[in-house]
Amino acid sequence: MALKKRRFDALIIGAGGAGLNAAIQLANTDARVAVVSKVFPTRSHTVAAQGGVNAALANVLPDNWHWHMFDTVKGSDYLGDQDAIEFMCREAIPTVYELEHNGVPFSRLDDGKIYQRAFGGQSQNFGGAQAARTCAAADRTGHAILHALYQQNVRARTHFFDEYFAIDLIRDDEGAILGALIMEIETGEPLLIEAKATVLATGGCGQVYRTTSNAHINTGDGTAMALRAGIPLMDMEFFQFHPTGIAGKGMLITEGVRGEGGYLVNKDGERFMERYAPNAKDLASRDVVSRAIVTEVKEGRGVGPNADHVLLKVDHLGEEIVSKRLPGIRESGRIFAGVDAVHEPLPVFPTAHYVMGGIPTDPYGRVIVPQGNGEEVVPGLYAAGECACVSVHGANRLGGNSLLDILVFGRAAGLDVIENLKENRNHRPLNESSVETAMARLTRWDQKGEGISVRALRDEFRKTMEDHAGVFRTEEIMAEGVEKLKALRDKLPDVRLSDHSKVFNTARVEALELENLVDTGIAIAYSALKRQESRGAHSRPDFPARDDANWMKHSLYFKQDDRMDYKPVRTKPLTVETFPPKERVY
Amino acid sequence: MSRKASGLKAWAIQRLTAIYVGLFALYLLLVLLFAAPADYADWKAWVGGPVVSVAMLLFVVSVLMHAWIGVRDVLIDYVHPIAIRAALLGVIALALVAMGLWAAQALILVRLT
Amino acid sequence: MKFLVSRYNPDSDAAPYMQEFEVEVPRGMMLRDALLDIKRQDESFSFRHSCGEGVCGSDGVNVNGTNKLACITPVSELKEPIEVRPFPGRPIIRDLVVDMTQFYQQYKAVKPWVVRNDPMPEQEILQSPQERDKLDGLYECILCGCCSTSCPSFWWNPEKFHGPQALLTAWRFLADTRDQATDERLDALEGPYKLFRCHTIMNCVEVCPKGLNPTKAIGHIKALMLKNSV
Amino acid sequence: MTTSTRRPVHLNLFKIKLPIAGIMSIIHRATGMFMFIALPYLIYLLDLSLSGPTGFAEAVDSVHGFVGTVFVFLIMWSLSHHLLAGIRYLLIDIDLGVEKEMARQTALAVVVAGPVLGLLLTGGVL
Repeated sequence: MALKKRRFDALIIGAGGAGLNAAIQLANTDARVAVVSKVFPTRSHTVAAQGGVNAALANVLPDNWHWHMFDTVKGSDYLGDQDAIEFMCREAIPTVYELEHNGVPFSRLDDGKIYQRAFGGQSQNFGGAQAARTCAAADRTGHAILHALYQQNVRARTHFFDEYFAIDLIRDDEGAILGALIMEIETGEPLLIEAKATVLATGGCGQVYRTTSNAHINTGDGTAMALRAGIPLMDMEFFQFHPTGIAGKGMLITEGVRGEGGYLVNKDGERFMERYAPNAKDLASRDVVSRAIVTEVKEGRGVGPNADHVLLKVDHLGEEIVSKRLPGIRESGRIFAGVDAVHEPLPVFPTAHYVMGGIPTDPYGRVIVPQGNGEEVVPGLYAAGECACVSVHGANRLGGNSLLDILVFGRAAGLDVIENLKENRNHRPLNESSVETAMARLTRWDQKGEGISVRALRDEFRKTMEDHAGVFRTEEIMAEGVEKLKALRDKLPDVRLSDHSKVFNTARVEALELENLVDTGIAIAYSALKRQESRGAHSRPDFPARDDANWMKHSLYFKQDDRMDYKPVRTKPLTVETFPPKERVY
Repeated sequence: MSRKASGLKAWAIQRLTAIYVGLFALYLLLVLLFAAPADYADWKAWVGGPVVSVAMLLFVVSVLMHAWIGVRDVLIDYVHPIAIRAALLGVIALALVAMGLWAAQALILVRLT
Repeated sequence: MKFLVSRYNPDSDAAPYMQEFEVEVPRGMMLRDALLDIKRQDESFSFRHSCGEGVCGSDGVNVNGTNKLACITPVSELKEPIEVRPFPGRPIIRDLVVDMTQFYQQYKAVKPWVVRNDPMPEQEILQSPQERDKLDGLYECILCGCCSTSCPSFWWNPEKFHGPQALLTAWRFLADTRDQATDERLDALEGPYKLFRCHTIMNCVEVCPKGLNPTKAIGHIKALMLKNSV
Repeated sequence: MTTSTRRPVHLNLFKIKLPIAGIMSIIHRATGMFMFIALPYLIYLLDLSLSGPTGFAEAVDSVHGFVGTVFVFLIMWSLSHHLLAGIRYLLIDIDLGVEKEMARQTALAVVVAGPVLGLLLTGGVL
């Protein structure tokens, strides 16, 4: 049977905040835009973001984008690119207003303006008093934003391919991206989408770890597709462990809880963050708080029968604040921890949460790869959101900056595609061999016979990642981990499906996701092994200090031969002075 | 009933008639419980009274309207082939009108005799 | 514990049937974990799920006769044998996966976005906390479909009746002080079907995993419609 | 999908649990339909009772027989349930008792009160 084909001006893979904000820009013009998502758009993981989105609106306390920029640069442990960070912090303000105009039901202040709460790592006046910068819709900000963006796309008649799984990018011999091969999950049929521009917006990859706040769908599909297309991944060693996941389960308890006045205590009831971050205390940057919790537990001050977690105290805030500002948290606590946050503290422990690294892009969402001594744009390819690395988060992302990232750079990518389409009026000729390679990835799972099960390999891989690429990383642990992970990768060809049916075969989807998890996970472990310093979320007891002389550079991991390369951090902002590296204390 | 208004209007009439039917039914029950007519003369005098007979007529009309909307709702829910539904609605409308005339005749005759 | 799950593969089965599985249930196990365990036993078992914490709305199923979100339903609260079926009234694609197209159509039909005729201000459109409070209990909907697929009126007229979900959404925008399309929205809901198939059965309220109350929202639409027509 | 029309649907009403408010609602509908079907007979009784002393006696007799008593009970039950449920609906229309717990309790109250009141009324009027 001939492969079915469709043509669009732009193809967006992923329907979370980044994909939908790119799509809405395009759909508001006369461009033909297709959005492919493996789940119905409002099921994308943006929906789970709780706390809010940062923008220096100064609705509560004095603020400006330059202070926001300073906090972000500092939060990134000086690995973030300062031009991109300036761009994001400036764009934050109109972006949030645009969201509000698009119907997001933000919480409000008495004067009718958008409510802003305190979040970790946010300061006034370049490191001064705590700022209130995080715009919130109760503790369901991501949900409110994702639904509003989807609704706007429905209004603009964006063409959605719901429940289609992206197999691989299609590219020609010059490396230009021509679209993607996708599969309709409902029928198992492949479909080729040709597009003049393709935007990867597939989100994160938290499922590479066993305990994670991420959804089942966050399997690094876009990052793995990029790797297979010869594109490197940048700064993948920087994986954020959110300090407050529900102990043993991983569901997130937003930083907003601490922003509203909640704090952490150990088994002695001691507010231990005072020792680790005397000023910011519980609102120190996430990497700092996560390490503090792990240290407390390691040193025997953990809570519970196995002394394996700490407590997040909320009960002193009173029922009104909790049910008004944190209703979702109260619900999650009750369901997953059996605890009513109004009366009892919540058991928490760090949980794999967010990958700072990803597909390298410029601030317009264009994917860039090293070429000779410089860099070049990959024709026809964009990336935005968690799967991309602009680099605004550097070595550690601040709370409230992820929603901001996906919105600002999703929008920027959409706008740049519009410009791009004006120059590129025609589709490039299709490359058949690339289509065949992509088809082979799909048909490979039709192989029958005995073999390892997807589930078995997946479980082992995620466990290995957790044990060998977690919060604290030594040479020994990681080197052993990389070997184990490579051994698991070598077993991939022996994995077999027992179910070869076509219709809504989720086993086949999980098999395809497994390949993506393995490629993305190894990128994380390999990049981590190579970086011999401690910076942001990457914490090495054997190299406890930040080493700006040797390591203030971005790492690039290539799938072919597991090769590493490096490139300098862009320290020159667009209009203001550089923030030079300083010791990072909170 | 215009096509456009057949939602809200029907819903509102359903409720208005319900209130009247409910109140009158209550009154009727109270009469039957505590002041039941002993014989035909009693019964005729009560039903034939100027207030009661008009109220009773209004009651019958309300019941029939209420029934019409209720039965129509049932048919819209369960009977989907449009021809069958239309036929049933026609029959029911006729039956309701016939019942209305029948009851009115009984109530008016008792006033006249 | 004994589980009975509905199985159906269009390639090989003429009709859905129930299959028995034994699942070990540790303390705190959610129904989704149990379904995942069943999938471990039989890879061909299909159901939708994603976030695992009740916000994405993927894993709605009918358990022991009631629609629930699997990921926030503790197995300990269910009576054995636990019977898991797909949502009622929706065409079954496979096992527990149903075709929700009609449900999404109804959602889109209520124009679920803020309509603003005035020019947008440079900053936010102001809204007092009291005005914003009106959206509480409305905007939290996760489109899981538990409500509409438990609604008899939706079973009988899914093409014509909007169903509780879409009507909750309709009221979410009617209640938003930023929206300026009240008359158009109300006009669009007129007629015997879209809104007025609701007979206040309240199955929707009974099953909503987010504790929302579509019946109340529908009542508010009717009341506003009445007020605006007299 | 072309096959969509052939897809099976789970709508086995014996396997779907109807909550108490739903039970109350379906009884509301059933009692309404019953009273609608009984209307011709009720109007016949009215006409008969007003036709003269003989007719009146006949009408009184007919509701005192066994079948008549059962009929009166069914009508009284239907009327009680329909009336109480109707009041509940009217209150819900104005936001009273629309919350889940309250709605459950009032639904249960109506379902229980219907036959009890029906029985009392039957005794009272006959």
